[in-house]
Amino acid sequence: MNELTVQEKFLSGETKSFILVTALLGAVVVMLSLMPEGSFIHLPVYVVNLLGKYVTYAILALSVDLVWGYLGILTLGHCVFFALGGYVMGMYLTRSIGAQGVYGDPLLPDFMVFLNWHELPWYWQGLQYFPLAALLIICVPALLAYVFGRLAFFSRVSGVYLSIITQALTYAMMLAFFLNELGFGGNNGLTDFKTLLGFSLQTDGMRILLFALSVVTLCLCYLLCRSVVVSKLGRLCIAVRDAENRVRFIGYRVENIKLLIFVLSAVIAGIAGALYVPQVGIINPSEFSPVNSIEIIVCVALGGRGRLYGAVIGAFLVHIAKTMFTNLMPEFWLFALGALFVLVTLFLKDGVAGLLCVHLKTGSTETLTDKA
Amino acid sequence: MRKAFCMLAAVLLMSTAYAGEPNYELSESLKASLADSKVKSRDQAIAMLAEDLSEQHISLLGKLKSGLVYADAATSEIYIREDAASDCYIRLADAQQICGIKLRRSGVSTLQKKKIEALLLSSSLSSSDPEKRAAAVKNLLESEAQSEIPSEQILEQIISKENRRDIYLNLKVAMALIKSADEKTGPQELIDCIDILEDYGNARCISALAALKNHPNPEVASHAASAAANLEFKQEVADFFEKIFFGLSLGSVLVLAAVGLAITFGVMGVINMAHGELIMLGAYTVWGLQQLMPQSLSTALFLSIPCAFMVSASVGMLIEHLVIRHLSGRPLETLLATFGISLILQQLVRTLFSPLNRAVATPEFLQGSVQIADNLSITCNRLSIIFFCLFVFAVILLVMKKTRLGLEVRAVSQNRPIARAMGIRAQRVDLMTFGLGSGIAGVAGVALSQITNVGPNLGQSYIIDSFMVVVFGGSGNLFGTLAGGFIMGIANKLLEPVSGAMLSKIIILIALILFIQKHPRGLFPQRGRAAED
Amino acid sequence: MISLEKQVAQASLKLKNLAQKSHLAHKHRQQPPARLKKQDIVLYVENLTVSFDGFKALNDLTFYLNSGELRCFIGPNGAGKSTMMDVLTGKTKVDSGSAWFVPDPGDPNPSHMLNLLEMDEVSIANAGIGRKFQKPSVFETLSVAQNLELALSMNRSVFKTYRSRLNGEQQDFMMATLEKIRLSSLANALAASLSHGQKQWLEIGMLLMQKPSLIMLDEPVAGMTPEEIEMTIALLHELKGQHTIMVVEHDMDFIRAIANQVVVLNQGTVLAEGNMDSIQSDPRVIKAYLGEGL
Amino acid sequence: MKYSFTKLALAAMFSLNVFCSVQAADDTIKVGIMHSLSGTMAISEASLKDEMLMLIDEQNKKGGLLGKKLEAVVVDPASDWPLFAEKSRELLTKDKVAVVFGCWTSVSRKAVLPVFEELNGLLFYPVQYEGEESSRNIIYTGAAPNQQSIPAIDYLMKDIGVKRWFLAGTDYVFPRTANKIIEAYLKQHGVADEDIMINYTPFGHSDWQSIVSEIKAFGSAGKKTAVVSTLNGDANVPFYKELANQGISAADIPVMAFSVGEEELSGIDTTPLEGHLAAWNYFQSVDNKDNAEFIKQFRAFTKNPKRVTNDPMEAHYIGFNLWVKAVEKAGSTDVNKVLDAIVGVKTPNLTGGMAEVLPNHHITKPVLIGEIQSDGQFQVVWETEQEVKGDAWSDYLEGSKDLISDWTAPVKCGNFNVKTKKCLGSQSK
Repeated sequence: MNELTVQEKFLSGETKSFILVTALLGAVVVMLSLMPEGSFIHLPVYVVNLLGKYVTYAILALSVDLVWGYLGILTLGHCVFFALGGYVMGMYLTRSIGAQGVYGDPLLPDFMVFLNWHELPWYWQGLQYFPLAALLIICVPALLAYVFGRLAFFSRVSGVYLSIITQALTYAMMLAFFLNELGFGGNNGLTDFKTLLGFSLQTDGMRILLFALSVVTLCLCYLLCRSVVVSKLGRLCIAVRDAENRVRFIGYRVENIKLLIFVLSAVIAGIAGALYVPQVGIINPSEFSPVNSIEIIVCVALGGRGRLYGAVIGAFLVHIAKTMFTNLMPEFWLFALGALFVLVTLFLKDGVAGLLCVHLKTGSTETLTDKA
Repeated sequence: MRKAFCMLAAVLLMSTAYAGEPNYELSESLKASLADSKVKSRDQAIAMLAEDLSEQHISLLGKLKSGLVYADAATSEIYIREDAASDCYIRLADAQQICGIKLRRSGVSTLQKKKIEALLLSSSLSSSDPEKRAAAVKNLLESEAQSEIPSEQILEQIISKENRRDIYLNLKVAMALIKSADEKTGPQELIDCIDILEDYGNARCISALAALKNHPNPEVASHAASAAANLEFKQEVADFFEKIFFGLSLGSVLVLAAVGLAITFGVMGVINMAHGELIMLGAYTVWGLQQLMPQSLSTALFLSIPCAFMVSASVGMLIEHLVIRHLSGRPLETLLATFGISLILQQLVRTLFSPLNRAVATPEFLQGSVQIADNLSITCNRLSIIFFCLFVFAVILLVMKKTRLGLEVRAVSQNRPIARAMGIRAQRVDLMTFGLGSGIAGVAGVALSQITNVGPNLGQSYIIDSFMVVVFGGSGNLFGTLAGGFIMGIANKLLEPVSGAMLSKIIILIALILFIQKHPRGLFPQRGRAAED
Repeated sequence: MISLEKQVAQASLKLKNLAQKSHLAHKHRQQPPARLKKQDIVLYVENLTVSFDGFKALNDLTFYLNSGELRCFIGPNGAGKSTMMDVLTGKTKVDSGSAWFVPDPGDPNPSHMLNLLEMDEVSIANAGIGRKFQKPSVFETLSVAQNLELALSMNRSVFKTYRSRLNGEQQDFMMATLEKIRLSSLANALAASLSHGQKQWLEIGMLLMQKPSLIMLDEPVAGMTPEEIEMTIALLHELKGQHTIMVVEHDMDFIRAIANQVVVLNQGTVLAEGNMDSIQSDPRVIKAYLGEGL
Repeated sequence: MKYSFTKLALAAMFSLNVFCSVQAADDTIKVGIMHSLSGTMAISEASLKDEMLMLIDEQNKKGGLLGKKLEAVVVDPASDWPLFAEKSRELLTKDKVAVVFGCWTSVSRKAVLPVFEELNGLLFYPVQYEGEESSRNIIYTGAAPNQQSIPAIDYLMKDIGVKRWFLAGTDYVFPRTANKIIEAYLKQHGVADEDIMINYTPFGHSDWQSIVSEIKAFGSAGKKTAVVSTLNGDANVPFYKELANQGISAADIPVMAFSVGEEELSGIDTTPLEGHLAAWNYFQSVDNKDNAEFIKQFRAFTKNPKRVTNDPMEAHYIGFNLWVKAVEKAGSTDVNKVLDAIVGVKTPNLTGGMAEVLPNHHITKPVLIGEIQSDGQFQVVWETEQEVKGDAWSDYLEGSKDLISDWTAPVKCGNFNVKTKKCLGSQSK
């Protein structure tokens, strides 16, 4: 009678070890990269840079897992939020170039000078201030997620229909950002960034710092997602995923639950995008491409949906594989990716994390028989 | 230049003795300018030939225009190729046939071809063959850019001799065009011209009338203005119908691409992201068949309709058997798995056939356009795609409504357990349905191969649009797909001139997203309790 | 909650405006029905008509439900039983008719009555109508206790649920419910691992956690073993009186065991009403069940 | 759980080793080749990789460079722009290549530019591009706008007598810039506003009905009309097909294309394209001994007698020879020394002229206009009298008319404003 547990502990063993291992690995990477060059254990900075990129993908995967794994919304357009966050960051970085652009214009970014624009469009105003940029990194994805979610969830678009219109959304956004008239640099996007908060982006120290920052953000986002997942709200999400109508007949506004989680997830994706851009040095509309979003989905599926750490593992595995394949046998990357999709959905429903669970016999309470 | 002409004239005088076809002596300089590797040198050759438009020269000019004149780079000897397909040449100097040698073509640029054409035309305007004359004068009026219209005097002469009425009338129009542009023409004469131009009413006439609107004589100006307004109105009406036709044609492409999906997604509820790749396979089938029978392109095209159906259908059934079957009841997983399959198929085609686009030829009967009204012509391939789309749609409808398979498909889609209880083998029906949907995708590929690139990315560019059509039309409703496709096509084409191709696409997409939010079940939703779950 | 109050306010406003007019003039009656003589009616269902593509699932259906009553609905397939529940819980929209609900039987104020046809599922649920579906519908990947916790009646706002923790009182209530539905020993088991019958009970338990005044049970004993049916009968007898209950069921023995008042639906309308014995001997009922031929 | 994470961590650390491959011996000079071998750009870029491998092979047969063998390091940036930056960083820091030959699209070049400047690498960029850029670390062996569009417009205007201009382009930076320059140039030559029409379409646009009908209407005003096309890749075939179907021939309204080359034509049915024009600095059909030799070599190397060559391939051919000569001149592969030596280096191109590296890191190039033939080849109908010097900053754009680039002393600046005598931007190192 006394062991009536409905709520998992926020800091379960699993969470603790995730944070611990992530932080430890991050620290090791940073230390190795600080070793003197030429020493046996020195880690070249470009690898740190690469890992930093993976970490941002992991954060994105985390946000996708929240809506797909827990809420059952298969979003095929989550990169919209990632790219929007990235664009806001890119705009901030572009503005902070100042008069150092190739045309030496103190106000206008290079591409505007060369398209003969004379004024800075209103949506570029004020973006030279980091606090505003930081605010927008959160608000812009949140706003789009809110508007989209408000429309979609309240008219009860769900299941595959929702998936298709999320894909249409990201496709439409991609086409829109390709437009040069829109003022986001068209196909070339934003590039040639110089400084972040006054510090040069082109130093090794900055790269390591950005990596460390990404790792810290990953941990924080993980904890945030964890706190949602273990709360009653998290259980409601699972309930919505399993039997949406039932939740409604119990008296919850399913739309509000979906909207909140969707917006939260969009914000996390936006933050990931904002961390991604200074590390890769370019943001352009191909980040909106539907394929990118689906790639993240397969990360989550491979890692094990409905388990936060699964998404992170999946993101790393897929992107490490991508790097290796494009180095060793570029023609086979698409075969491998395609096969991954098929095999994971057919044989590995709970992903790698599920395998680990079975292997270690520590199955958590959330075994995932899928109903979505 | 003049020197060359003198020389040419001298040579011509001397060579008349040997003037038998086709062995005639050409001057060294003419030979040199024909044999030179630089195309520019042909200017000189044409000028020399134009000096004297003898039968031989006209024939040589014709050969030059169709690229059949060859030269030996070393000796500057001139040869005529028998025809584009043969490998035999006739040496001009001694009319000897020589085969299998390597010669350099005496190429001409489009500009030079036009010059030759004008030369030939001026000779055929006064030709004794009425058909030639008719074609020449027609060409004079219809050609998009102004080709050289002969001077007023020459035209006057030709008109006075003409005895065929249609040619005579067309010549009058040409005359009116010249006169309207001539400042010396009197007002009364101009007004007559305006009437003639208004009657004929093609684009050149419209622009000639537009120019007359600013004529100093107010009567002429107002006359021209009203005539121009009349024609412009006609043109606008034609433009509108043209837009509608463009819309229907785009719509029929969308419907073709989507109707297979309407079966697999709408009826079976299976999301097949590899649908686009099945379309691509259909298009590659056309290419393959054309490779097999390069001589009969249209037969290959007709044959490829059943072949593409079979190819795509069997691939589709394989996918169903190996993957989709094991994911029944998990639509989102099916979506992911089929997306993986689409990646594999794409890369497979890339590895097997190279990443480059493949050349699919359009058979003769699909080229060109049909004149519907004075200023409205419709391209044949688009028209046939519209008919093809309607034909395919009718066949599907027939299959779904009148055959046993259709009955079983509908039964399974409405209530699977009951259908099974009645002895319908649901798995087999699934397989057949999926095969049907995939096969139709292949047939769509045949149509698409005629208007767009056949390459590994073909499918990708249609998949999102196809899904939008099905969802917009209302899944499970074939007529919805038809209506949805046509509405999207027409809306797109009406928007495009206003907002540009890019923006119109975005606007349509956003409008669709909003529409689906408002009507999640599409234009023609299924109703009743079955639709609720 | 706000929308609920708004709707109540709207309803009362309309009541004032339309007080003099006859309800028959309107497609949906906009005013609450005049209270019938029996003061304890909680559900007024009048002239409900629903059609799907020309087929009338409900045809001029009228009945009234008393507070604390257990009413059973029977009828052949397609008689409109599930559609009736769909309408009353906001899932299906009607063509015409009216349905009013009295959230608090002790409150005589007619303006506090709720027009169910103008409310959505969520507000109906929050107004105190709970429903169990034909197919057991529990959250399979959550434990039994978690299922009950989600159903616990409390503030439903999203932010509140993020911060919510069970207090002692709620814990006790949950224990008691678990006891009632005989699942105490399985509190931490996954709902997916329950037997079919246990899932039905769990769903009933979830209804109880909502503390509804009206419970609708759609085929509660379908697929149960005879022992489980016995236990369900016992459970329903416990609930009788505390809640108003509507049961749709095919199992005649079960209905005989729990109900004295039975309504027979056929082709979307009430065919007969009365106790079990009179119903079973009614020729119209026999005809409806066995067809014209006999 | 902890156990699994540790295992995973070990696996991750192990996989890092893949990135840090063993450093190669010092007796070779490494040459990086960075062209997409997969993804959408593989169509165009893959053959440049083959060509580079061939050139390196040939050089090694001749005894290498500075007594060392050349070693190719091939990476695949997979048509993914961030990946271009990542791979170039890898080439420069891990493989420590002496030079990189790579990129095709503008956006890929923009993505790698900061990396090359930061790590002081050397990139040879082989494709015709929009200009408005001059980096110390990039040698632009493709055409600048004045080496392609301006002469092509001259040809249309003077030789064909075009009075009305329809500029059709895919909506990205090259067409945008090219069209801006063309527009300014046309206006300078007295073309009225209403005789210029600009239209942009998305990538891979396939439904050309309305636009072609618009062109038809535009061309029926009684003045000679031409289309200047900066359409990219996949959009071309449907465009030309629609032109042919609506009855517009090259004689009526010629299309001058800046992005249609032999490689693009090799996979398509060229009948509808016959007679239309393209402007490049090289055509496979050019009658020249070096060219014939080059084509023969390339076909032998790829063991495919049907392989075609095109303009960017010639650019790489020139670029590679320029680099070899500059290294020989400098006596070292050190980037700074090579850059100091390279300005002024000359090498024969494949069309019978000389290519010389200018102080602005562009090269001299002849401009050729070709007409598409039914066999997928071009027939040269016009060419410039002599090589044209590449101009990094267009004189026809408002922002850049006062800018010049000169990487020799004393200016040493990629964007020097001749009016203010100032070196702008950050490139003034």
